[in-house]
Amino acid sequence: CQYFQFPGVHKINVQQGHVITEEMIGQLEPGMNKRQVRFILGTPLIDDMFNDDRWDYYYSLKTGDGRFFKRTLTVYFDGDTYTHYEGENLPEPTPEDDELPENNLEPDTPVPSNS
Amino acid sequence: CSLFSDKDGTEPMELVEFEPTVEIERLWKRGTGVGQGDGYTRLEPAFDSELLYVADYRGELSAINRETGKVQWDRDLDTVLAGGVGLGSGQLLVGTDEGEVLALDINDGSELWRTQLSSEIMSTPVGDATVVAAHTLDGRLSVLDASTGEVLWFYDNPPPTLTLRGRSSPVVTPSAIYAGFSNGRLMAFNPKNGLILWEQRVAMPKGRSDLEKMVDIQASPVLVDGILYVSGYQGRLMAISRGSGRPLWGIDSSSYQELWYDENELFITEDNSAVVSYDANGGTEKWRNEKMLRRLLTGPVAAGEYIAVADDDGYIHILNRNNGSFAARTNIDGSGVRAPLWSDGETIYVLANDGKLAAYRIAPK
Amino acid sequence: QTFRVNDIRVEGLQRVSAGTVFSAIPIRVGDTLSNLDVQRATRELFKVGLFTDVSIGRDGDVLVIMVEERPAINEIAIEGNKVIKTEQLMESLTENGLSEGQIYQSATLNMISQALEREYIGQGRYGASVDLEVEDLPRNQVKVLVEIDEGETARIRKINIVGNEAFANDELLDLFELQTTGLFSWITGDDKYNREKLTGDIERVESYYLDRGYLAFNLDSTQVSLSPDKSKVFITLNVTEGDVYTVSDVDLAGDPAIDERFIRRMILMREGQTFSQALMTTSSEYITNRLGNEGYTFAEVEGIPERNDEDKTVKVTFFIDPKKRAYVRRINFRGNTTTQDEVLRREMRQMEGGAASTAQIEHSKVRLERLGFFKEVTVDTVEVPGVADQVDVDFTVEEQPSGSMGLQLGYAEYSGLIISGNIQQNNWFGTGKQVGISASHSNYQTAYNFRYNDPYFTVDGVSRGFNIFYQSSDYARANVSGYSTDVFGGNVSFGYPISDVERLSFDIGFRNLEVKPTSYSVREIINTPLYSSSASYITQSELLEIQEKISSGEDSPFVPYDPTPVPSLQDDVDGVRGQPGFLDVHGREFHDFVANAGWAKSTLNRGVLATRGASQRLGIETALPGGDLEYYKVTYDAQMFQPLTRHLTLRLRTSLGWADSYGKTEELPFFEHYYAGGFGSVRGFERNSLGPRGTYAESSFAPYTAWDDVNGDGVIDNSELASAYYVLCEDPDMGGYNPARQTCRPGELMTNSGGQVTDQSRSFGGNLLVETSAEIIFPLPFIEDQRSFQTAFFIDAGNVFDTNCGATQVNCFDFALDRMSIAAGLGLTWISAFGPMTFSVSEAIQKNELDDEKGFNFSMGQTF
Amino acid sequence: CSSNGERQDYTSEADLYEQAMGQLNSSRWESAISSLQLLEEHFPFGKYAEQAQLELIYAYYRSGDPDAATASADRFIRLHPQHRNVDYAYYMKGLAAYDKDENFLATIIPLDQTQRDPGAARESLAYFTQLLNRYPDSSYAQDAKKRMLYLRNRLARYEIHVANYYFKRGAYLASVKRGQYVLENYQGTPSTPDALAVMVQGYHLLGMDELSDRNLAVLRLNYPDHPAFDNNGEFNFQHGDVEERSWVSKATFGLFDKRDPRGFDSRRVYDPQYQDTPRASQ
Repeated sequence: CQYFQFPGVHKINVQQGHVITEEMIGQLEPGMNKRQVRFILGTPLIDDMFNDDRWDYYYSLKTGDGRFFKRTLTVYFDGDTYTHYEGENLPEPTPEDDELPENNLEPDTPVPSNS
Repeated sequence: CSLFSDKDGTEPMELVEFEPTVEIERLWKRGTGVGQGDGYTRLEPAFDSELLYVADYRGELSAINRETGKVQWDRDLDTVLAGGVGLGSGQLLVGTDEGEVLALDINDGSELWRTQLSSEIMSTPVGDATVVAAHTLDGRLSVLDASTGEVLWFYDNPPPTLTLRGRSSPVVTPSAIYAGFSNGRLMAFNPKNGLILWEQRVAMPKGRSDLEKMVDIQASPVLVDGILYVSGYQGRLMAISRGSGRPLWGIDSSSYQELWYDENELFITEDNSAVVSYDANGGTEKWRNEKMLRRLLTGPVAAGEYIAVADDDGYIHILNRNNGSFAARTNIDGSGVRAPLWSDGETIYVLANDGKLAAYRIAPK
Repeated sequence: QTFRVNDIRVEGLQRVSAGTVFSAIPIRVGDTLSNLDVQRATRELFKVGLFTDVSIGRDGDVLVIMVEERPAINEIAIEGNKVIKTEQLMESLTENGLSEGQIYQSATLNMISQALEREYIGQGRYGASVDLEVEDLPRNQVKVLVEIDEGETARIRKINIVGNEAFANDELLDLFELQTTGLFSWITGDDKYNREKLTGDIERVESYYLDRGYLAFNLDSTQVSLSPDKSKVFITLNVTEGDVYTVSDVDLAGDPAIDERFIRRMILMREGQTFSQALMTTSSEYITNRLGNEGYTFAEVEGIPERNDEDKTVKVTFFIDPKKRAYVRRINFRGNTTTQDEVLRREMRQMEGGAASTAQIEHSKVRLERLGFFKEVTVDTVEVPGVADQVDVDFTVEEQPSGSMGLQLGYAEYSGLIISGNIQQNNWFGTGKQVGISASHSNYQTAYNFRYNDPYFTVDGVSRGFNIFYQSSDYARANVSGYSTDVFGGNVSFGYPISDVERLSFDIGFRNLEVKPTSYSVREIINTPLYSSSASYITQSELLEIQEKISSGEDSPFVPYDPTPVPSLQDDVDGVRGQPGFLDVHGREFHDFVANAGWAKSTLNRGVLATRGASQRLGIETALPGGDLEYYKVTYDAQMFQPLTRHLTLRLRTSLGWADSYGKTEELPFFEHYYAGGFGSVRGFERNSLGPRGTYAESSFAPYTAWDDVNGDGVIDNSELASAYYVLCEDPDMGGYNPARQTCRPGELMTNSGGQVTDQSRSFGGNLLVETSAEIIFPLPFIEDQRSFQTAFFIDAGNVFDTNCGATQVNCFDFALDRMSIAAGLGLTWISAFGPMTFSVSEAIQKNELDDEKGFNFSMGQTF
Repeated sequence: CSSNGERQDYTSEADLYEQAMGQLNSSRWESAISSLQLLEEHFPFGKYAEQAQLELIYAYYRSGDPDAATASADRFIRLHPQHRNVDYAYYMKGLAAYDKDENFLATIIPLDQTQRDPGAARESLAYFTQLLNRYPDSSYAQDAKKRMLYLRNRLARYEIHVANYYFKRGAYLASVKRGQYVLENYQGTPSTPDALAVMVQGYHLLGMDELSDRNLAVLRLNYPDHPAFDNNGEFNFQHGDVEERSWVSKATFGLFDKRDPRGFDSRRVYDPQYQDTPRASQ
């Protein structure tokens, strides 16, 4: 990343934020209240004091060998009811193949299957 | 102060000097196997008219002529014994520390049958023509068919958390089986189906610690003309009518050694090794010898005009029957005597802890 | 008659609070009282038991209660207690409300004796007895004197298990903590009956059976019985074993949360296998950990066996409840009052704001322990109150001295007065940086050294360090053959992790080395004897002729022998002067660029005094071409810990070294030789004393080769003799010299040998080092703080070899097993505030003739 | 053979109390502690009992045993919750924890306490807050407020240090949360500007520029002279993208002239206490 590195320096995985799976997003329906959204997606790690009508779910994983994956999901509310969401790099429905996800990368921290 | 000298009142009393008034004549003495072993067992010989049958804890059983001390036959049972040798009708009965009762043919010691019970058999199994009764360490009285060894019935009397080592042997009669348990209760059962005829509390647990609440009936009850004499540890000495179970008399006396009845007199060794004689009818004390306290005396036996007890150093003390004074003293063996003594009124048989067995007779000086 | 109470007054109270009196009497202000009420009140007050006398009277409409308090216990003195400490007895007394300052009531006496007796019976001392005396003191106080006779502890004489066919009694008894009286019972006290220990033993038997498929195992009853004299205890366990159950089917229930295949892989039980409770619980643990790694920190997994008694099979179902996936809100550290927060946080593998992973949290804890800065590291994961899926991870550490600091003022026979100070800190003021400053001066060595290393120069653990040193030492005094060196130099070092447990390290530096031989330096260093340029020599046979003439009294022949001049070392073509020394060939000043490369792998569980895991290190040191010297040294060190039992650990250690020269350096410089012996190498032998010896320095041999009968008496006496020439040896048996004092090597000039080869001070080292050591580490019985102590029985074997021994070297062999020096003994290491101290006592088992044993070794500051 | 010697003879409750006061005034803390304990043991309900317990807390504190002082203070609060000077007990608990925070090494060498174990400081702050909530007009409130100010600053600076580490580590969400923690719990401390700077940079690196700009506006409004602003007022994102590297650092794999990012530390600008007693940076 920043400067020219020694060959093969072992770096640790740095994982930040929420794991957001396709199944979670599938459960979101407009009209839910905040408590229900919080139950499905979990407590947002970034709870910005400035305004409360949007919740930001951020997820990133930088693996030791330099690969970087980022996913964001922002959920919008009108008052207490959930209206819609938008996000970046959201998970598509995983194909129901039987063998393990092809890159079967089993790092210490979870990598959504389609990274 | 008391910190350094060891005479702090808990060690056995020294032997008392006295002028012997009788001679102790030793008929014969022989070794009979390795004796009691490390399980603090109290294996005792069984006696019939002319033979006695003795076994050591490793299962070496031998039949010895009572007069000559010669071995008629012996047999290695090849099992660790915990209780025995009991007398059935035509059978010898022993109990193993793995909980098995063995019935052996009285003529040659060959095994008739063997049955596994629920725990260690620390008391001598007893039987008659129809049944054999055994009291195991877990407080269960099991009654088996004398011929096949099959368990007919059993009665559980769970012992308190802390008990004395060993259990009391039951008394088997055609009409009832009497058994003293380590929770201080004496019970009578119908031999055929185990129905409880009556039940009598011999010792009441008192105090707060496990030690104070120990109330074992350790000695087997003595049945004489319809009256059962039974003693309890930290309990009472009682005479109970065998039929109704009604107590005739009872006095406070704590004992764990076998008691001996002879001509209307009851001889008993109390838990502090005092030797006491009571009148069998009313329970009044006749005399008490407290010169051998804490010597871990065995139960007394009567032979003619004298009483015999043995202690943990192997000394055999002969007392005068009427006043308990010392008459004579000899020593069988340094390993001490734990097995109850036996007398046929004339000869006294003593089995030492390391297996030495001797027969003595008291002759006037 | 009756009267109305307006107020109540109590007199005579000293220790009892007024509240107790008011709560005892049923009278309140405002009641109207009759005599009957007054009597009842008096009786109530007496019942409280705190007063010796109570009288109630009237003063106008005020009810006056006069009381006389019972005496208070001023002091409880306990004597005769050895096994149970007085504090513990006092504690059990206070629990029963009997302590100094309490009111002395009639029941107090037997309550005290009962409480104390119960303490003793709880410890199996049935024979204990307590008697009490009460002594009156002024001012209404009493003193209670307690006389305790602890009696004998009941010792377990026999433990019998009835009903066990599958496993023999002694196989089961091995599981027991309680044992029958054995050899070591007087120390361990394992033959003292204790109820808690018995319950523990019973549980161990039960799980022993459950682990082997005996699902229907049942402990029917336990009897504890006592011999009449209360000195022996007998324990009988009655069990029914039941049958062995085999696993018929394994499946999952509940929400596996991650792909079922990952979970299946964690289950150790297979169909057809005998059921084992241990396997079931371990499988549940593996699944819980696996879920933990995925962030389900609070997952609960439980294996439920369902017995089918007909066919003796069992269906095992694992119920999985993953609960919410948890995220780490904050990681907190407690106890690091000196160490900086970043030094701990950089070891963390778990990130704040990331999914909580049990494996990473546990791994972070191990990494903290590996730093060696902390005596104890504990971690617990705590739920954040009010938030379902967030946790805080709290680490608590206990710091320990992570370096040594010392000022030594000492005297040793081989180094004279020593003044040395050193500071070696691996956690310099808590910054995690390693700093070493040392200065020492003794008559054999003056050394200054500054070492600095930052293990976390970059956040990923790339380390960078510097080291500068100056050292001048005269090795003659340190068991190494006579020469001294002056060296100074410095290097830059850096390293980085290539995996979680492996690191590469490099350093490169400049070194200026000057070797100063002495007149008695061994011949391998400089060739001796030294000849002047005008020296010349004759042959041995010519010497014999001369000696012949001298003894026959002939005049000295004027015809001179034709002696050949002694060549200088450089042009000594036919090696008349013997092997040239290293310095003769390579000169005395060496300027070199020295580079080191190293690979290290460590999975030790603790930085200091590890007890599990292994560590290896492979290092290559080379003097780079372009410097005056060209050589390389390869060293490999490894150690491994293998726990044998709960208390004993086996430690295997080895270090191997191979060095050789290359390019223009003909042989490995002697000052780069390996040495062996002493701490950190082969204990039981003098420091650096093993292995090859150098050959003694030799002086020139000039026999009498000229004579003149000055006094003309026809006899040549000593004063008339003179030596002029040196002698070339042709054949050692030709004679003409005294073999005890001179050496004659064919083709070389004869020399005066330097003395017997006994003194080991000329150990010379070699280019092949082989060392191994096996140790059994055991805990000291009486030491509580085991973490800074390590004691071990050891067997050390090793030696230094040389692949091309000099012709004249002694004790110099190529590698051979029977040449290894072996010693066995007992070693102790103590991490004190001044740094590690090590002691060892040992006996040699196999040694070479010249090895110098040293039964007792002590050293400070070195850890081996 | 009775073993222990004659116990210390004392007369009445009053003499014992007098003796204890004498020892306290002459700073003989150990003997004062034993006399006070003796007094409490033998006259548990006498009229000096409560006062003795209070003096005991003070004696333990001055004898350098903060844990014992806290324990006896807790005991006093439990026994006499309504006592008129129970606020002293709360105050002493805060003071004891306050002392535990000072590391003995720090007295010799200027160690930056804000980078070390914050546990004791948090406890002390909690006890002092308890005191102020329950007894706002206690005579000790004034001193407690002053100490709480120091404690809040210390704890806030600790959070910023951690945030700086997580920037170095690349865990930007962690840094943002630490910054947020300061803004929520320690407003008005000299670390607030740094916390805002952390939020600005953190959100920027998370790619949430809307939130980053909002915090930047607040920072620029309140703390225009924050060191993170370069001379023309632009925010310098130190840890984000690759800033150019000297050829030296490239040649030596970054071993030399690495120009490590300094992290946010504007104590020189905003922390008055720091200016007059500059602490070492270690």
